[in-house]
Amino acid sequence: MLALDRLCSAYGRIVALHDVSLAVKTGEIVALVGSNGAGKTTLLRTVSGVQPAASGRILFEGAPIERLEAHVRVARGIAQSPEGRQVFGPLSVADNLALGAYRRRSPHGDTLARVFDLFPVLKEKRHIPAMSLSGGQQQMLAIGRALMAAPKLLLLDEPSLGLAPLLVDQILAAVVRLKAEGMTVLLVEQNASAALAIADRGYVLETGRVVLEGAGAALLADPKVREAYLGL
Amino acid sequence: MLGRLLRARYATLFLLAAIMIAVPYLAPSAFYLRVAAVVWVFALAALGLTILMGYAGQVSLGHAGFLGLGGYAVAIGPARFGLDPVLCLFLGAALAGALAFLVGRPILRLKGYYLAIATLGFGVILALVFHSESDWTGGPDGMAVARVTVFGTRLAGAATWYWVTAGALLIGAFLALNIEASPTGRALKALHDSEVAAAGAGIDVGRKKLAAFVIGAIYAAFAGGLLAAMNGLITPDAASFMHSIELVAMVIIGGLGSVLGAVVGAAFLVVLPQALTVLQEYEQAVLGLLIMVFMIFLPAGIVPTLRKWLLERLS
Amino acid sequence: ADPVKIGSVVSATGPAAFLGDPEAKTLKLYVEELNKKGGLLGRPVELVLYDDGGDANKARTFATRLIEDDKVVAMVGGTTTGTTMAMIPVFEDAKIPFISLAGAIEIVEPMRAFVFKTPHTDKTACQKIFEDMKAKGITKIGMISGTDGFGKSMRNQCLKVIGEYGITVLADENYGATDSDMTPQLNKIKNTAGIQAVLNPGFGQGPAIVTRNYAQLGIALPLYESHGVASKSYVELAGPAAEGVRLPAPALLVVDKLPADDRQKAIGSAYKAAYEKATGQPVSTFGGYGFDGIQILTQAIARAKSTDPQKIRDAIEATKDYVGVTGIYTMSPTDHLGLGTDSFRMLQIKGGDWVMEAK
Amino acid sequence: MSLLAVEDLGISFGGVIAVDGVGFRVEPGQVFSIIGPNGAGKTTLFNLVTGIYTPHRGRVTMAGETLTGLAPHLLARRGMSRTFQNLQIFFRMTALENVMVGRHLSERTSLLSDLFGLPASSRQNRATRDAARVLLERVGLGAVADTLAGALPYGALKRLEIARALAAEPKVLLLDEPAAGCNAVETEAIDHLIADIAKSGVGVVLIEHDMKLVMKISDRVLVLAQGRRLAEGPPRDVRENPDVIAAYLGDHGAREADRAGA
Amino acid sequence: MAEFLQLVFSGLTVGAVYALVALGFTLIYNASDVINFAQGDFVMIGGMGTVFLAAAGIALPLAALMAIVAAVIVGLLLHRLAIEPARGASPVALIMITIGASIFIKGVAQLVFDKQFHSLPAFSGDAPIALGGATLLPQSLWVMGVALALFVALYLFLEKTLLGKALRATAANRLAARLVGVNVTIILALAFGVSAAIGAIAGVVVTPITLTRYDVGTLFALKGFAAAMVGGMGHPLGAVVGGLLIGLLEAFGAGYISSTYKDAVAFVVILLVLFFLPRGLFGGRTVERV
Ligand SMILES: Nc1ncnc2c1ncn2[C@@H]1O[C@H](COP(=O)(O)OP(=O)(O)OP(=O)(O)O)[C@@H](O)[C@H]1O
Ligand SMILES: Nc1ncnc2c1ncn2[C@@H]1O[C@H](COP(=O)(O)OP(=O)(O)OP(=O)(O)O)[C@@H](O)[C@H]1O
Ligand SMILES: [Mg+2]
Ligand SMILES: [Mg+2]
Repeated sequence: MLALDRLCSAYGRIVALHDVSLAVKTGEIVALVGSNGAGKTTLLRTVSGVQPAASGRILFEGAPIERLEAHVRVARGIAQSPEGRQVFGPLSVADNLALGAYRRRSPHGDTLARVFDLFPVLKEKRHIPAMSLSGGQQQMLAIGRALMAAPKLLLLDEPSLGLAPLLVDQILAAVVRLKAEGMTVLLVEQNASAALAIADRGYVLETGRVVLEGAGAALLADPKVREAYLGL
Repeated sequence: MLGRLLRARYATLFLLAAIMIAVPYLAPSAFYLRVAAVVWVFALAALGLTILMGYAGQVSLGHAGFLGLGGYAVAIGPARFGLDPVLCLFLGAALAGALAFLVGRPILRLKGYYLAIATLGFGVILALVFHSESDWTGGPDGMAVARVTVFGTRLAGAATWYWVTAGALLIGAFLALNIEASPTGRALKALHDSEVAAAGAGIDVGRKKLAAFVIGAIYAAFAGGLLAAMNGLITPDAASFMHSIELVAMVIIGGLGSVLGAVVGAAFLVVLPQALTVLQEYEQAVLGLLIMVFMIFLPAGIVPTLRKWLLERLS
Repeated sequence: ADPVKIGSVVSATGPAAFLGDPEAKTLKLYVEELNKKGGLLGRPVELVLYDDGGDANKARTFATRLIEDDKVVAMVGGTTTGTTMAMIPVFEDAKIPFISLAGAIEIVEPMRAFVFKTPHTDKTACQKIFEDMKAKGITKIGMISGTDGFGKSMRNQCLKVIGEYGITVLADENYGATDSDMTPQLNKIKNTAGIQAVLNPGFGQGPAIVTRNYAQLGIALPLYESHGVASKSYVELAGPAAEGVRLPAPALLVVDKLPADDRQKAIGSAYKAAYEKATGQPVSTFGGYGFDGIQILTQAIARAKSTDPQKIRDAIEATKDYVGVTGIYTMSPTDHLGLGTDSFRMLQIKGGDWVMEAK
Repeated sequence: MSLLAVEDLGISFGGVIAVDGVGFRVEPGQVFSIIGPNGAGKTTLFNLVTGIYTPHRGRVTMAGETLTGLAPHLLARRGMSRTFQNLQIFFRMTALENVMVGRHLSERTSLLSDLFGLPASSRQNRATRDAARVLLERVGLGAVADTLAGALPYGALKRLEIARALAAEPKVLLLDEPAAGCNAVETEAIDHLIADIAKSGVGVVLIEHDMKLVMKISDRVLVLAQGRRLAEGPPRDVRENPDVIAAYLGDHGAREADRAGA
Repeated sequence: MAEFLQLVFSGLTVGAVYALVALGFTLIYNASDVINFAQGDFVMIGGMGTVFLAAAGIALPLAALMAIVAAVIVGLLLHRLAIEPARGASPVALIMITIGASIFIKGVAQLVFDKQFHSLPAFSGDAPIALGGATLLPQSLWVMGVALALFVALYLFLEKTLLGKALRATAANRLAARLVGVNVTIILALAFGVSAAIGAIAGVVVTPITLTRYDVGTLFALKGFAAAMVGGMGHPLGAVVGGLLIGLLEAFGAGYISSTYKDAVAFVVILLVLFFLPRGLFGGRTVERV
């Protein structure tokens, strides 16, 4: 479904991604792990098109998309829950969610019901401005907003950040459920053990390069990963 | 070497001084000195805004009001109270500082555009007073300023004023550069980015903003006093809204927060109209166009963009 | 041969543009014409023209430029009193003659050696108006003045001389130069008992709005405007509301209706025709000030047979019985304007056009 | 007399009671953690304690002095520092300068000295810079001292905030989710850092959702839910409290907590 | 009483003019956080364009329509040629660009048109309507009516349509807007186009009252900006209420206090309002979260 081929990306003269190649197959959960500054966020931003690719290709469903504008990629079925939540602060929770479905032509009442199901607190607070939500509630909103697009490929940048343990479990369970329904997920997580546990495959990023890849379980067992990222 | 120079604190000062010394040698006539003197004066006023807007991030659309205040102090003091004009220059600056201190507290609680409109309103009120209190200010056509004498010599002629204004600007730039690199400057820049975090670090945000506002007002009033004395006349439109916008434009075009930027911005908006006179009726359109083009291609302002470009080329 | 350089700084843009614009056009037109006729003293004439946008500081810089850089021998310009006052010291210091096109009396009173002006002073306009009021038996008036330089200066001049005519002001109101509704002020005047007429010193669009609001409020008293509105555009802007308005103005506005033996008829008609042909816009008295300024200057240079500024100055001061479009000028070492009240005609607006009152 | 005593604090926003009569005490050298579901009122409680919101009721005292309603910069002067859940970074400054701002309280120059660039100001600058560098090293950001803060990754910014807060040499340090965005290894470094800070006698108040971290280093834990106290006590008691498990930890969280505490 | 009523009429007339200009600010602000200083110049283009097209012999309604279209084209060009290329620049830089644009438009307008004041005939004649001893021009009703209609339209658009929400989302968080699939370029173009249209419509209806000239935009921008701010930036209701408030203050200031200082009266009240409501009358009172 998604294939990156020697993708490079840079902020001015600082190169954040060096020749990154990876693939996400339809219906897979792929986890991306790496330490602070490894380039995970940059990778997701580049796939979404809010950060230009310096070179390399991004293939989505077989077609190159690296030259497409971000909104076209959303229309093709790529949605992202970004790092730092990035909610529309002055807009109400309901409007934030409605905008998540901005590119959808079809009605999306069901999706909204599912999001409210997953995060009941959002329903309760749907009339208040997003900026007065608590940090974790905003994180739920960011995830919910991405879900509203009913994307083919869902990009999650640290979805568990700031969430209570109980909710982390729920989110990860939800990701598994989405996969079961046919959604493809590229998951960036600091909580590497949890992420790799549900992932079909995983990639390890280090200073902008892929240094390791493999099945989720295999990575979880990899001694290097265990030492560098799981602290075991 | 050049890179070091670009980063050195007083490099701006040396560059400015070099230009100031060079201009009289290159100027074909006294007119060029007059233009340069006007640049120095407006640069001084713009420097005040650099501290307020560039460092502390607080917009003022009423800054010309303080400029006018300084100008009228130099006009009214000698004419109505028989005071020495040079003394009035300082009195005007003190008055502007005091006024800024009084109105600053309530106004500076506002943020962004709300602060802009409040300062704008304040400037409009000041301009209106200069305009309407004819008995004091001579009304809309302005008021003559007594000739200035320092130690028995009369300040007259473009060359004399050139050096007076150049000196004032150098001092102003020196102070602004000092502030920038000092704990106070850091505090101002910090509250620009996050008032909450600045307060959390123990910075008295309200007081620091007020200090920047007062300093900015003093700069503007000083510049206004020099302008009035140099022109021998002050009119209420020196304090007008359009001039406030012009001052802000100087700071932004030159480069927000850059001392050299304020000078370059002032030069841009003072020299350009002189250069564009050959275009006659197209002058206005071309001026507007040039402002747009510069901002589109140098969005961070002339000086910071070029500086960054140079630094990148060097490393 | 070297051209004779004449300088000019006018407010061709900015709030006084509708004064400065016709001035600039007139100056250009007449220098061109002069050159077609062979120039001055056998030399071509070069007009160095700058636009100060109404800004006194800019005007001052341009004045320096004219003297230091362009080295002009004389200057005709200075659209507003404010810009003129800013430039005067430059010309006085350099001893270059300066013929101002601005209204206020302070320009020539106190006298300055090198400064002259062509427009009537506002004081003269006041006198003309009060004469007319007195003749009609009006003794109590209301005043509504613009707060721009023109309106304010004229108001003050009027208040200075009003006593001589036995007229008193019962209501004294103001409006800003850019206001778009003057009904509050006019309403106050309307509600002041005893007022017999209203005087509106002001220029620009303000008087047009005053006139309209005057009609809107149904004030039935005579309305006097100033020479500041003496242009066709005022009649157009005020529309039917202008019917019956009286004002003092130079003969130029009614040049077609002047009797054939009027001395100003020929020159006025010629200027009007030339200006309207060249610009496609109706002639205004403001351009006329520029016309008289450049005429007085070039004639003085011709008489002086020299471009020495001092000699030009002396020749300007010696201008005698010059018949211009604004009036007939006779200058002297004690009078650098040289116009009397008789240069004004009292006009009334009837049927959307100017009508001359019997003299 | 406790270092920090919070009594019966409360505030509501448009009818929603966000914090409802919460109190706690922190002693020097103690790590006091606050946990609870999202929206429980933890950050709001911080905002009340640090003077960003004015409480509708209740009292905050530090070493016996009542501080309720004081402006944030005055609280900072009395030794209270914090980090923010929604990052409050000076993005236009370098990492080093961010920390230098944190040293504001120990800077002793006057406005006039700063204006005229007197030697006192230059000396002060050097002192501040040196102190800031040490702090950056301490949080592991020495290498990026001269990088513009805007260009740093999320995890680094969290540590930058800690360094900045530490720069004020606080008596009480309030940390709002310092480990958010850090992986297990990085969290461990923060864990050591906090322990270290506490050891120097600072009272640390910690909000965190990472149970391993909380259970490992806390002396006491307060659990909030819907603005109210759900439980309070030593980590062991809290993690075994069925209410806490039901409302907050879940099975997985409880397991994590157990593992850390063991 | 009649005097009071007359002042109210005067205030409402002028206030409605300000409100119309203030409404024009709303869209671009909502889409980009930028105050478009060329907004007043759109008003000028509407007025001057109609005057000159009508003078060229085109029927008034058609002339007005053409002038509005011309303003929209100018607005779109401004976006395409000046705002879009500066993508990513700070709001300060963008505001500076609009100031440059304003100077440019004025410079071109004085060449294309002229430097004289012009007027348009009132839509429903000049016969004043007498009411309770005071009088009101029919054109004032037109101005108020158009202000009301534009307010309702704008309010519904911003609050009730997804496109309107996308517009606000763009200003709130441009990155996130792009991530949910909003075509930010189109949104900004839309904002500039529609703002220009609102400005030009305002220009057509207010010109019979205020008169117009190539440089009236500056004053409109100033007063409209004040109106928008005192009402609370970005809120259509705030723009209308702010405009009317300033108009009334000026009228009462001139009528009861001092015609010289009526602008000062208005600004003093604005300062007072902001002192108590730092984000204007309708700017909301939500506490900023950290
Ligand atoms: N706006 C920017 N300008 C310059 N450099 C940047 C910018 N954003 C990120 N970088 C650099 O790019 C690199 C990768 O950053 P990125 O945010 O992708 O890391 P990350 O893996 O997501 O880290 P984290 O786990 O902390 O979120 C880092 O070295 C960072 O400093
Ligand atoms: N300024 C405000 N306006 C309105 N509601 C607010 C405001 N601040 C907080 N709230 C509400 O108060 C509740 C508590 O929020 P708070 O941020 O304190 O939660 P928290 O415990 O820190 O949660 P998290 O773990 O998600 O950060 C939330 O429901 C939030 O919506
Ligand atoms: Mg990241
Ligand atoms: Mg929180």
